[in-house]
Amino acid sequence: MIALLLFLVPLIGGLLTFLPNKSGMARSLALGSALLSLAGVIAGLTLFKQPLYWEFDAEWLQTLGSRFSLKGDAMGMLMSLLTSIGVLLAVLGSWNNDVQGSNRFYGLLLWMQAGMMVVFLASDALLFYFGWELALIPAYFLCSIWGGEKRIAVTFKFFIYTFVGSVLMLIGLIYLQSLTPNHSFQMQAFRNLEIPESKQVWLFWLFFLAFAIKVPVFPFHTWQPDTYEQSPTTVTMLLSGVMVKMGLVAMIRWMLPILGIGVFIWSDVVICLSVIGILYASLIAIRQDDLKRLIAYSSIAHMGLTVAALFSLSGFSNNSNVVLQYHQVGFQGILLQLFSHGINILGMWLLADRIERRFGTRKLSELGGLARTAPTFTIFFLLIAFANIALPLTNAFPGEFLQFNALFHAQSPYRFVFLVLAGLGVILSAIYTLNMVRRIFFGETNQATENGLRLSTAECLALSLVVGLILVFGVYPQAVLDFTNDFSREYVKAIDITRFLAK
Amino acid sequence: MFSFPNIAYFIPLLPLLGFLVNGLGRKHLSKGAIAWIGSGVLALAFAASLVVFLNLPSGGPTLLNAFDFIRIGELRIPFAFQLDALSSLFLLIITGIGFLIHVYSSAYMHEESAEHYGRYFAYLNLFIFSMLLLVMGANYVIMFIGWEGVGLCSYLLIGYWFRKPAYTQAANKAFVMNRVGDLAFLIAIFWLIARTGSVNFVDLPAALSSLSSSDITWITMLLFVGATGKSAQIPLYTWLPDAMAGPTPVSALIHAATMVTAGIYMIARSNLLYTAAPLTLNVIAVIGIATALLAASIAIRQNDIKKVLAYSTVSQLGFMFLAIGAGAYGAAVFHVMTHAFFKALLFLGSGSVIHAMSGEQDIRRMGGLKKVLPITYFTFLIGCIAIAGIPPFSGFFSKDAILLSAFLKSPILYGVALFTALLTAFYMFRMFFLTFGGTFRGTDEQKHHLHESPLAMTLPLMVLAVLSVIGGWVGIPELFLHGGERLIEFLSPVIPVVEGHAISHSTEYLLMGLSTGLVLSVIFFAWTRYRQYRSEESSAPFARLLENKWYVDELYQTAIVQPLHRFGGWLRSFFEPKIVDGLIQGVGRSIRYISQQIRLLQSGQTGNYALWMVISIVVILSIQFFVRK
Amino acid sequence: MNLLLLAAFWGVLMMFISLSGRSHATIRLIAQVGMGLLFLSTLAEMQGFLIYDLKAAEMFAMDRYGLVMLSVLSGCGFLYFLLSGRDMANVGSDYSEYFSLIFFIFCGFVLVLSFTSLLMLFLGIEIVTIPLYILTGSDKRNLKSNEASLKYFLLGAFSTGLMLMGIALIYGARGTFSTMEVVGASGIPTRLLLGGLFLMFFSLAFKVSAAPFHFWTPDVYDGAPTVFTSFMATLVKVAAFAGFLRLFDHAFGSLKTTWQIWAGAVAVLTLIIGNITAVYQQSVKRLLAYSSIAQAGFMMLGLYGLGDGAREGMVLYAASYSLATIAIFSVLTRMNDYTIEGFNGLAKKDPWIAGILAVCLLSLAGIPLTAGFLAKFYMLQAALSAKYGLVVVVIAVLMAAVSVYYYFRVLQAMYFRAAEEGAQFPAFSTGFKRVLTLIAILILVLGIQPGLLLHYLYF
Amino acid sequence: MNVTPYIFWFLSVWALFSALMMVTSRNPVYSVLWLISTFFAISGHYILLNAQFLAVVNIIVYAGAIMVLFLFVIMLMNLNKETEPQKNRWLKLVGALAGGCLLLVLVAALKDAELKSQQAMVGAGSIGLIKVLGKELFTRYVVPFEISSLLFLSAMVGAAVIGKKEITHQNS
Amino acid sequence: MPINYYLFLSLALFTIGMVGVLTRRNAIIIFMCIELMLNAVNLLLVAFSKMHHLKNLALNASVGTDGQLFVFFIMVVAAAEVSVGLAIIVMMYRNIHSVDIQFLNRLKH
Repeated sequence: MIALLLFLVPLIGGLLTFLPNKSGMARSLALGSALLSLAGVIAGLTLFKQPLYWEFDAEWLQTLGSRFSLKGDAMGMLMSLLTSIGVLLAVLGSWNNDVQGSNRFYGLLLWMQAGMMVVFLASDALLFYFGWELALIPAYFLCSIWGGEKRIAVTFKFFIYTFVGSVLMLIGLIYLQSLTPNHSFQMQAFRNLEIPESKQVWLFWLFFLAFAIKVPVFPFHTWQPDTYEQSPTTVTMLLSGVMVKMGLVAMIRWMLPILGIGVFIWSDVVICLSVIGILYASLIAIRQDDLKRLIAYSSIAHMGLTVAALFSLSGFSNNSNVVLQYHQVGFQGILLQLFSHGINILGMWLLADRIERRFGTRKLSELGGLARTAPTFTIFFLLIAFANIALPLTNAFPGEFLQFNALFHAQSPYRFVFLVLAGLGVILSAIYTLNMVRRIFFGETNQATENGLRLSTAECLALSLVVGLILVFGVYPQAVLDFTNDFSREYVKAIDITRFLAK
Repeated sequence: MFSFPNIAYFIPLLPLLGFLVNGLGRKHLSKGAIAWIGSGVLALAFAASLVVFLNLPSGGPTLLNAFDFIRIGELRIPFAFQLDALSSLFLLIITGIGFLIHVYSSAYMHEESAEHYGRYFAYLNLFIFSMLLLVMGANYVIMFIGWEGVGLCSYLLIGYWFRKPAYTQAANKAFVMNRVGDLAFLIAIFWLIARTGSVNFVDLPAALSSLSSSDITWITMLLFVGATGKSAQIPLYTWLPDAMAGPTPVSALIHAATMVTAGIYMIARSNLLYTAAPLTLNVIAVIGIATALLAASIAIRQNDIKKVLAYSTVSQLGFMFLAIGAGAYGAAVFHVMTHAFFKALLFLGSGSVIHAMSGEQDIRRMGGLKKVLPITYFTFLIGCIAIAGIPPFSGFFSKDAILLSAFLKSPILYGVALFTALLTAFYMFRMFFLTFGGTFRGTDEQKHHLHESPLAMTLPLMVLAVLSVIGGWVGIPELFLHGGERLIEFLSPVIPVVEGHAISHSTEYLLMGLSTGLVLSVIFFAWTRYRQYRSEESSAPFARLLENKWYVDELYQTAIVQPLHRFGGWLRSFFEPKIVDGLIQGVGRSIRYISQQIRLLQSGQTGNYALWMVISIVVILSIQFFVRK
Repeated sequence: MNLLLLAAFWGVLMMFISLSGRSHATIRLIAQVGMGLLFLSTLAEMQGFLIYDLKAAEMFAMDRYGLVMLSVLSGCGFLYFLLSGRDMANVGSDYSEYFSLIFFIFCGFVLVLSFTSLLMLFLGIEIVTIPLYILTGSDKRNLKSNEASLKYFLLGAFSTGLMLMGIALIYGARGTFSTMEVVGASGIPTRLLLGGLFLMFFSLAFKVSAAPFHFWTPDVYDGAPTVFTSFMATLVKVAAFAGFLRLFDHAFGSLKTTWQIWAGAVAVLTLIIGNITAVYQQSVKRLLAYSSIAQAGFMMLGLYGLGDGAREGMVLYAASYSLATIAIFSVLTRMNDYTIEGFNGLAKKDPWIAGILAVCLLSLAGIPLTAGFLAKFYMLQAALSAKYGLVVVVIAVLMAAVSVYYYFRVLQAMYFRAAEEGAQFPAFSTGFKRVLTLIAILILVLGIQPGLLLHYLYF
Repeated sequence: MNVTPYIFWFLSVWALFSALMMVTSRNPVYSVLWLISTFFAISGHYILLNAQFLAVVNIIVYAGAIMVLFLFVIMLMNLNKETEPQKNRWLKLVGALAGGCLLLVLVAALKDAELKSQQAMVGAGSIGLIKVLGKELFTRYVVPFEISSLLFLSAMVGAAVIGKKEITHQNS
Repeated sequence: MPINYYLFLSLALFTIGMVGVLTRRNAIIIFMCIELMLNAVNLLLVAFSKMHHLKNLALNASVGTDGQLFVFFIMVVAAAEVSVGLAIIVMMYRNIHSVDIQFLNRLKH
């Protein structure tokens, strides 16, 4: 029931938000909906934790073999928590933004949430695909209507790019469905498939391209900085905080357990791409003058690490518990990082948005000295920036730590090279993040930054929430790890391809 | 709760509390309150450390398990503290000297506004907290948390005066260079996890058996690279001199009590591994002595009082690594301790000088301060003697232990080390005479303002001076006093004592006498040369080389930083838009182009349309009937 | 069969009404009522009610599939009359004759959907196309309309010739015109039969505007009066496809291995040419013409992967494509400026209309939650199971992505661009909006629960 | 001695020659005349095949009514001169070539078909007679016959729509 | 007569008509060529009908009538088509005073 509610609340909330024409009203409705779904998730995480509450199954598109089935496993729950927090932050962050046509704005925002919820919770492939697109369309409209100067071309690139990926995935889904004995789109049916290697080799790419574009993995990333730059920051928050996680969740759920052999065959290539992506994005970030682009590239780098870690889980354990154990360690890190990076980047965008709206510029070269004139803001920024470079005791550290661990255990002859190169990303991330901090906050003030900037209550609230989460999960990541422990243990068994090799 | 071992929890928590109170309340608290809170928590922490020190059981370590930081299946990384001889000793040094520096700072930073004053103390407390975590951590991960934490705090403090771009640059540099080392440290941790499944120090002895020798070599090498970052060794030392950008007490903190000693501490902690990796030890010894020599040579021609001290720190750290490389971990830790005393003293003394000189740091513009700053002068002299290594000052004993171990390892090492020690004496006294001797060379205005520092600053100086004198007496060589090496003995649960001197007493006397005599003559030489200030505008290429620090910074700049920078720029402005995105855009553009061409087929001519149809029919039919089988 | 009789009757009725000199409103009303009756009569036939039982099983026989298709056609026709009935008056003075012709065309639809003899297929197609030549040229003063009409006529007659030659060859091979017997159980095709089959294939490919027999389409659709383009591009094309499918399913089904690959090739070529050429178009009308080629490519996939799934998909495709295209054309008809720029800022001016158009465009582009997606989905699913299906399907989806490009250009114009100075938008009446809204709702409902339509195929 | 083959060959050559002339004649009127001539040849074939009904209908409907209509239109438009300018030579060549290829392909494909030994009944058989066909037409084929009336109706309406002069002022 | 002769004759006529369509510019002549194509088909159908008649005479005396009736329907349709087609051509002529299809080029690309 919870799962269904999490989909329905934003959907209906979005519909209701569309109706009133007064901006305040829409805003409040959106906040209400966001709070309600957050409350729903929290209730689901605490009071109604049993799977029973997180499952929903109904007839739908029987002739196609698809059902409306939602199932919240630990990852799904975690991601729905992130989604709810993300939307709440987005609403809070834009509380004073005075959006034109705010009823449409918030309506689309909530629909996007509904789509993402479906993606995170669906256990039916076709439903998953629907969610995938349902999240995309509102995002497209949001970016194109309320975005920056070059929004039309840029978001169009974004849309077409992701669309191409997703239709390829659709082919893959249909193909898999045709292989299942009773023509079903159910996840379990997919997982039970035993697809010969010769098919996995190419099926892999149908899925991987879709997800790689979403994440994005180098060299499929070029839509991202442009889109993040041009979108209204509220939307960018959701795009980068939650939506890119869709790609990873999809890889975790719809690729590794199903196309294990294909993944294994190509894992070196993917890890290689990811590692290149880390370095590439970091180097570009170092030379960025635009705050939003910088954050965008930093996000590419971070996600690159997660993808690399994920693909290094692929392989055969020969049923050795030690190997499975290492895989579980890595996978836990990935789950943790999915959540943590979401939170951090949400905070990052809140701050970037504030700067842009206050000073009308995103250029680092036009800022400076804010540490003196806006100390509170600076503290928030520093904290989140440190989380961005995965400083210990921030939430990103344990995640990255475990991810590197996964990379170290990859079944690849090049793993050490991968590890070191990916590790360079850690250094580079420090360079560009601190560079950004230095250029915005340190040095002398100029005319623009002379008067500082004040945070409103809503913003303080939102930022405090982010910082609180950063610190809590930085000091006690075990809370998340405990939560996902059983799930991840089962999962690494499911993606182990030993059983195929035996045949 | 307040008894051993639980009281140990308070040691890190108190500075953390101070950080939170001062950080959050900085706008609402008075400066006095801030200073009291900041120093007070340290005093309490010191007291707690003392309790811990005194109650330490003689056997194995005491473990305090707070909670599980990361636990996945068999992998357990608890958030745990380990109390044993090594950590308790460091706790004392850190909290003790930290306290003194806090007290000193309360006066030194008095001109800051309350808000920044609060910020400053908050940072200091956080710094101490991180260092305590590093030292108390019961496994490599917790140690790493503190390890990165001190990096962070040094970043914050070096960039404390954030309005000066150069300072914030220096802060960035410090952080980034540290990160390079941190990466190696991290990889070492992964390696350990991969091979042994544990990162706890207590599991190390057991783990040794499951590690192959190449594993051990790799892990120790990587850990050492980590240490070079934190402890400013070749090739990652250049951040430390730049770190002088921070307020002087901060320099004292970094150089004496915290941060730079972390590398030594970490290796001492892992001594079991290192002993099993002779190759690494050799590398460490070579790097250590090379760093010591390099830094000392640079220090000779530096004119900034803090820069001289900074290079001297690098050089002294080199000594410590030399000791480690020679397998004398105890000597290294000993030197950490004595060095903490006299280097803190020297830095705080230099702070006092700078304070008096209204921020002037160039020793060429000083001189004759002996009369105006008597306390500072006197304590500074003690510090210089201690660092030069004249008995019975503390530096003598620790340095002697190191030289001895170097001699045991290889006479060449000893020779170079001795030469470096002489250089040390030379540049220290050069600075000393230039600063305090001769006549005043500053501006009139500066002269007008000259004054001795307040008690809050001089008191720590005096305390440290006393420590600099007597601090070495815990490690009096066997030669002079049987059972005099109390420190080594104390550390023996952690650092097993290697039995048996392979050196005769006469040789040992000879070496000691040689070094002491040479040092004294070098000091005399320095006195003759710098009693009166002489301009040193030497154009000798070698002198210029030293003055410019062997151009290492420039080398890094042109060999690493610039190329990366340029490469990043090229990626950003050419590769990304033109190649990567260009390909994507190219697809779109070519579709548009094809579209533009293909629509010309639609000529509007009915005859053409029919022709196309007929041709298609012919093609399809002929393929169907004559080609397809 | 109800529809055949009713449509014939109504066609004649409309013919005579013009003589009585009734007002446009009356004529329109009668036509709309007639079309509504056609729709209802089809529904009634599905329940087993027949006005008159035409016993001619060897000529034609209505089956469940044909009925569902016919109800989709007449339903869409009804909506089409509601939306665009008024606009026909702007074409020329023969208002009721236009309706009359359309009713006659519906008679042709019945034949095309129910033939069991090649003769009836031929007659059906001719009854559909001959009035279309007229409708295309009905804007007599407009040279473009003339030109389109003549081109259409010449090429159409040419393709009829091909079809007849095909029928003749088949007859030569088998001695019968009955679809049930032309192939028979033997399975091994003779060359004569194959030759006939291919010639019919070409000619039907022409009718559905599949490449490389599509050349007439853009010109004719562009030149014809927009109201009639709407009709031609939707219902006529869909009916032609249904006939195509019916012929190749019933008559040549057992030779599938032979023609399937060519269906696939033609589908791919159609998709590529239709989509890619559309990219460069500036006029929405011409763009829609190319888009209809592109959509035909997708429908060809149904032929390529012929099977139960493809049949269902064809019904859904018929509904989704017709609904969306009719809606867009109905708005386009009233626009002053047919270029894409003409739509700039429509969302500001008339958000309701823009929203509905957006739904339609999204459906055409095949975005999930709209009927267009599921329709494409069925087609892809069907095609994937065929030989070389994967290659075909990959090309198809890539082209679908290209189609997003041009559909979204219109969307962008409406939503993200500001109207030019002095741009005038027509006023849309409430009734018009209501019908459009109904269409949008239908598209969405079919996109979420296609079973509502498809279960008629089986019950 | 059977004359049928000679008649067949004669009619065939006649038909082909007239058809070629029809296609190549510059003057539309000649074209019409040549076409009529072709129709006669084809009617001859019908008679040869004992399909008298079709032969008659062909003469009456085609050669008689339809071709006269063509001729009428051509005369009406005053096209009875060699007005047609040369089409692009290349296009002509390609057109002819394409047509030739098609013929080649079809003939090559079908020549070895199963028809090799089949004969068409010539000069005999009753199915071509009006009596037989008429009976069939009004029994089995009555529905299509009725339906073709719809075709005529729509053609009629269509011709009216197209042919009727627009009431409003004409302008291009 | 061997049916192949009829087949080839019809195909030849058919192709001649087709070549005419491809090469001529005069709409009326193109239309006539199409009529020629239809006639070729008619001839073929009749020939086939007689062939089937001959083959199956023993089984059913009325075999082959289908083909001839089909020809009849083709003629019917052709007549309707001609009426419409000529109307269109005339309309065209009224507007541009030409029946040259090469001038039909307002619609392109």
